[in-house]
Amino acid sequence: MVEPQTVKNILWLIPCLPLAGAVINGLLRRRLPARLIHIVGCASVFLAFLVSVSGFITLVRIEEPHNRLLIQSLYQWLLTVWDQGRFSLDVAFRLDPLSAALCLVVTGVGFLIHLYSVGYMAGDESQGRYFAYLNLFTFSMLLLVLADNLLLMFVGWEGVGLCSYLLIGFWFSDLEKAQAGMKAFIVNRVGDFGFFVGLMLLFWTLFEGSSGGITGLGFDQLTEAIPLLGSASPILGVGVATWIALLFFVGATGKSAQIPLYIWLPDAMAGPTPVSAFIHAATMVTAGVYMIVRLNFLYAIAPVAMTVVAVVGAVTAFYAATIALTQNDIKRVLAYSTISQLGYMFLAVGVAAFSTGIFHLVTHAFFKALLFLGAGSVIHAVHSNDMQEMGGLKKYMPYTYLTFMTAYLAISGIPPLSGFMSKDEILWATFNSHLSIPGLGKVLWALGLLGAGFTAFYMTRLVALTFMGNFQGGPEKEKHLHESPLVMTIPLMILAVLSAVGGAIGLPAVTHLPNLLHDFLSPVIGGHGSSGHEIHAYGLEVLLMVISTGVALTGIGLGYYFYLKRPELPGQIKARFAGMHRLLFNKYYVDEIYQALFLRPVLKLVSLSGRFDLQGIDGAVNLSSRITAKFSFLVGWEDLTIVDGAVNGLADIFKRWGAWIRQVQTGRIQHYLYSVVLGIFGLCVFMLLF
Amino acid sequence: MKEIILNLFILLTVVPCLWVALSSNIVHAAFSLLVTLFGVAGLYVLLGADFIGVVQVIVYIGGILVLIIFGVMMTQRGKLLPLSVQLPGRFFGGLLSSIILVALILAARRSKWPAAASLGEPEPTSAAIGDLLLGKYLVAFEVASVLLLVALVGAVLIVRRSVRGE
Amino acid sequence: MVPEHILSWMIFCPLIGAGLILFVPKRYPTLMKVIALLATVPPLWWAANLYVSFDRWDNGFQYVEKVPWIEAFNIHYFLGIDGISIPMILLTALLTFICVIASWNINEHVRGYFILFLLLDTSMVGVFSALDFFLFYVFWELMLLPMYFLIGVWGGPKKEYAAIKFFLFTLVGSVFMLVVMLVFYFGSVEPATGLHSFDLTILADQSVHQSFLRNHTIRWLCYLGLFIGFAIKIPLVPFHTWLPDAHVEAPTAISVILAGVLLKMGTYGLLRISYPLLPDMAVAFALYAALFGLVSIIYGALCAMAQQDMKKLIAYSSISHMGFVMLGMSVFSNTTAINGAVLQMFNHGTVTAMLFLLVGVIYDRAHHRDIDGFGGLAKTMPIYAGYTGLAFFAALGLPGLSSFISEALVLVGSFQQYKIITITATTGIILTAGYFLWTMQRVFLGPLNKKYAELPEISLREAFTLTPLALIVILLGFYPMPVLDLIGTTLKHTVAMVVG
Amino acid sequence: MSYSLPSFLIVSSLLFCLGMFTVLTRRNAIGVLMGIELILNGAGLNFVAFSRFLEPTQTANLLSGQVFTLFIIAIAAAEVAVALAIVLVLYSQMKTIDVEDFKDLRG
Repeated sequence: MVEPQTVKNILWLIPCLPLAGAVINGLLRRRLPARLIHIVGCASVFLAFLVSVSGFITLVRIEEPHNRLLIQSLYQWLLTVWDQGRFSLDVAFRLDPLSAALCLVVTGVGFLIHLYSVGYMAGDESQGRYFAYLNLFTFSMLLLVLADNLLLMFVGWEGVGLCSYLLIGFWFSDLEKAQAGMKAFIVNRVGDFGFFVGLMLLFWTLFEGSSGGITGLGFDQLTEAIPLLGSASPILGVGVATWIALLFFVGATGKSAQIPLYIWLPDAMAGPTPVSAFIHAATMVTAGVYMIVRLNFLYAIAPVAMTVVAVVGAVTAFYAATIALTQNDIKRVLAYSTISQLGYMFLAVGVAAFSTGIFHLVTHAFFKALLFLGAGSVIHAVHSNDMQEMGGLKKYMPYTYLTFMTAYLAISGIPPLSGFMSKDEILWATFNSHLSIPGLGKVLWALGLLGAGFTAFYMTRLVALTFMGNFQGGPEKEKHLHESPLVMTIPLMILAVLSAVGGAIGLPAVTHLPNLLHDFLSPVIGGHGSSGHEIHAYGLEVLLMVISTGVALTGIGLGYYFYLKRPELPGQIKARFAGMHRLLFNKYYVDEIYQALFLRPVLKLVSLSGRFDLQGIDGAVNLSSRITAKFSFLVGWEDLTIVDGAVNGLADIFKRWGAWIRQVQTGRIQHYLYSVVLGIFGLCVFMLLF
Repeated sequence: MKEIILNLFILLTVVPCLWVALSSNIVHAAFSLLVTLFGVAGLYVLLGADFIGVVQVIVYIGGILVLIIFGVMMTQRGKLLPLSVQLPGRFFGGLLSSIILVALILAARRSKWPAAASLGEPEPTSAAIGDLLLGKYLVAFEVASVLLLVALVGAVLIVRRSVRGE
Repeated sequence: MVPEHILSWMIFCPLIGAGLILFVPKRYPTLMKVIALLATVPPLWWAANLYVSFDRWDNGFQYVEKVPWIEAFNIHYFLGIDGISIPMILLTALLTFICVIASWNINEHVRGYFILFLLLDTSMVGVFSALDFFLFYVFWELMLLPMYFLIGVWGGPKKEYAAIKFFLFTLVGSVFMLVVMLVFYFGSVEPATGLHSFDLTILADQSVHQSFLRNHTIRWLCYLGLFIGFAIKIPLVPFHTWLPDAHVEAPTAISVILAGVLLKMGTYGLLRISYPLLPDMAVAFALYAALFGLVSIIYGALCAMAQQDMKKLIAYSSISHMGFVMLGMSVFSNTTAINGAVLQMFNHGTVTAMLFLLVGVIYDRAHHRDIDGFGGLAKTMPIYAGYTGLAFFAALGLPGLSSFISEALVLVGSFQQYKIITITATTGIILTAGYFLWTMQRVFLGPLNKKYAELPEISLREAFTLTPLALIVILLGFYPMPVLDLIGTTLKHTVAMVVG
Repeated sequence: MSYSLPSFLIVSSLLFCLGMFTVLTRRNAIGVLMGIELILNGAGLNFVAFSRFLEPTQTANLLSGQVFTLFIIAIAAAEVAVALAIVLVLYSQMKTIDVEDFKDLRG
């Protein structure tokens, strides 16, 4: 409906509309009525969604997959020129299938969450600030996704970090919420450190390799110049490409909360629930996955890095799932589940199933957002996060219950829902993958399967504790339990539909239906990504499907049995495996370990340098000043006693002589005459004699 | 005969002069000064300076001496001041002046004055002095007159302020 | 529309203002302030003209004024600006204008304050446009005196100590500079006239240097002398202890000028004197300079985290930021780093000026700057919290704001030559984020400290001083070309000259 | 004594010394004045003696000695007038003219 040229010109609208919304809400938040704030907030994201959709459609209508690419370069951003070459970057937006998909997710889910927030934040007095931050976040995320070069992506990358800091610490008057925000930002910053160093290493290696050929960090330039990495000399025995890939992966772990930099996500639940849904489930955390898929050409030539990514992904998936088992705070459970699902995405990307990774990203965005929003409306009603104070909400909140159930089934991996499609695809790709260590694929597959089982179990636990049974939170609370307003439940329903149907876009090979997403992303991923379609062992694939569904069902069954049939059973197990339970409950004491390992030494170093600066250098300076002061005092004393003494002595002598001579002046005239005569007489005698 | 008159006048000046110096009564001293001045006037006439002798008598004796005597009379309180002063005393004063006297006399007698050629008869000098005063010494004459005026005004001024007791 | 002798006008216009203030009777302090303000407006207008009419492609000196001053020693009143000095002059013109407004509530010895202030302004613009080593030194010393009194008289409790420390530190530095100046004077013979010369452009071409100036050790000592002289001013770590004291004790407007402009004189001096005059030494000394820079970055950040007084924290953060400049300036294999360094000089000027103005605002209200003394101010002073938030995030180098661009350029540029130094320096951005956010949290977030429940919001005057700086910080974050293209050509020429 | 220059010189020096003696030893202010008068006369006599006995050729300048004496007399008159005025003022304030009491201007 819209030809490519006009779309290319309005590409910049996608990020700038939410920016405009943020600026308007931000500056005028005092004067605008709440309604207007909501309209500005939601409209800007919706318009961006429309532009993204038109972009998506334009891309799809371009037949030849390889030129499904719209690049709009706004202006020259950085330019430094020297004899051997130049470093120049433009502010440019790139819409290709990958970024189009991401844009749709961000703006689509974003709009729903904005709508939901209107209801959720109804009572809050600083809504203007909330919507401004949310719009600012959308802008940064879109900037990240649409950026055409790594440095601009880095701007979006840290922009999202900033907004997550602002939004987590939204209710800043509560201290540990503010601390959670700070923790998130600093951990992200550690990740960004890795990203930035990787970026620098990449640029200069290519610069030397191409002897000035490459001038900036644009993706097109990078794709062409990447083969040069192979020829670059390895550093410390490890290939440069692997170093760069690993450094970028450090950045990804920071942003997408993988081991070891995941500690900030559970605390990030301190922010309002829509924020958790939007940022810490659907969009920001997926930035790491997007980045790796965007740099797939780099990872393709760094198999070792790929293996590391896959292993970290699988381990995180399993590890986070175990912690989620024992958490009582509904949002923390979902947070750990997000970490584990992200683990799956990284596993997929690690085994070069890029399109599957994105597929899981998209489906996860739908059902995880739904889970969070459902949890939000539960919290909205019960006014507490602790699942032990909930129960039996089925009766009071039917819509929330129904939508929550669809998401619950999706995430547990029950066919034909989207969760099953994407997760099973990942497990299938892992099973067939041949990583640098033979047989590792099978081990990771097993780990993933186990994780899936745990996911099903803790989700059932969550649903049982919240919706089933009877209300634990005391009678007076029970009285005014109510279903959330329409403005909150409508997004839930839409998301429920998406979670259910979402699987359609990436059907497994066995169904002989086209894998829409994979075909759509192929130009970006190029030949690198294997999606398991080539292997036509349908039998094996069906078998694995059956196994994973079986595991999911056992998980649900166990959960049902533990928490509904015999509610006292968990108590006994907890007692018998007390040690184990406490370990899990306290998140393996990871926070405390980090505290001891990193924070305390830095603080000690800080106070040391502070004191050193005060006593050390300042001490030296003050010491030298004291010495000079002493020396000058000495000089002063010497000057005072000796020189002054002499001067005063002299003055004394003259004084005495003066006094003696004074007596001559008797005041009697005759004396004067007398001395006159004497004088004359003396003169005469003198004249006569000589 | 000339010699006798000369010696007479010399005695006439020297003896009262001694009296002026030594007498304990200031009034006697004043009057003995009168006689000395007459002696000096005589000597002037003997030396042929007739105009000066007359001026001496009129101005010096008539004017200055009268003033001095007035001064004496006005400040006389009856009590006679003892002559001796705790200055170095009369002895030192006498000793010093006599030494100077002896020196001067020796100088007067010993030095060879140019031969007094024929001492012609002294003729009247007032016309010549008049010419000199208004000729060669005109400036000195004017200055002298100014001096006298200033002295006059000064004296009057000094006395007037003190008498009115400002 | 650029008047004749614009540089001389810009230097002496404040002086004329100072002269006028002399005649204002004591009873009209506001009239003095108005005159001071009017004295800073024309330079601002001329600076804008300069910016517009500056020829971006000519790497030589523009708006040159050369008049013989002291024939006996062949000293000329020689002014001229190029890519390096024009951003500094723009910064000075802007900051002096803002600082006059910011010092509107100074009310004792108003006359003395503004005359010294305008004198300081004159000397600053003078330093940035002087091309004769002697004239440069004169303006350099001239800047010391008013600064000493401004801190010493209008300062805080320990003002004498701080003023003397500042004065002695810089004086020692300038003594070294004086010695080197004389060495160059006697070691150079001007080809045209056969006389000794102070003229930097002449001294720049190495053929002019005579016998003893070609000897390696003497050149090394000269460079070391200059480096120490300028390092004290930057300040680099071992010589930095005067900065925190000077900042803590100086009144708000003065610490803005001190941090905003005076710190840049050190680095500007290196670029204007050390690099052209002793290029071979600059290259040989580069690694040590980079190490100095790195130590300043890390040490400054660590110390900043340990501070209780907000102004001391910002002072140490300036040391850390200036460390980036030093790192950037010690790279000669590409111009990205040195471009980033000069841009960082400009950005640090605007950002730190904002920071100090903000601390001034809170100090005027609460009369103390102890970070832990506050809490939850965002609730009572949201607009103030907004401005500070922007300033803090600009200072910690958040992308999209100006400091990030310069720090990124410096780091990317220096990575080519010193890999390990740059990686360690990059950890600096984590530390910076740490102490700024920690301060942000202790002052603005968390429960509201009852004592400051009713602090008045930021006044229009204060907002008026902050807004231009905020706009610059944001604009340069998204679109840094206006400054980058100014300095590009000259720095390309400088690096080529030093390496060549 | 003979009518010759030395005899007159002797007389004038006698006058001079006695005058000086009077000035030095008199306790009475006016006594001192008298002493001064004697000294002046001694000097005047000297002038006239010299003008008489030396070089009688050009009478005109010869008389200069006498003119000089004339001036001495004039000055003496002025001097006595002022001196007496001062003495009288002193007398009216201090009720004495004893030279011993006039010593306020001491060192």
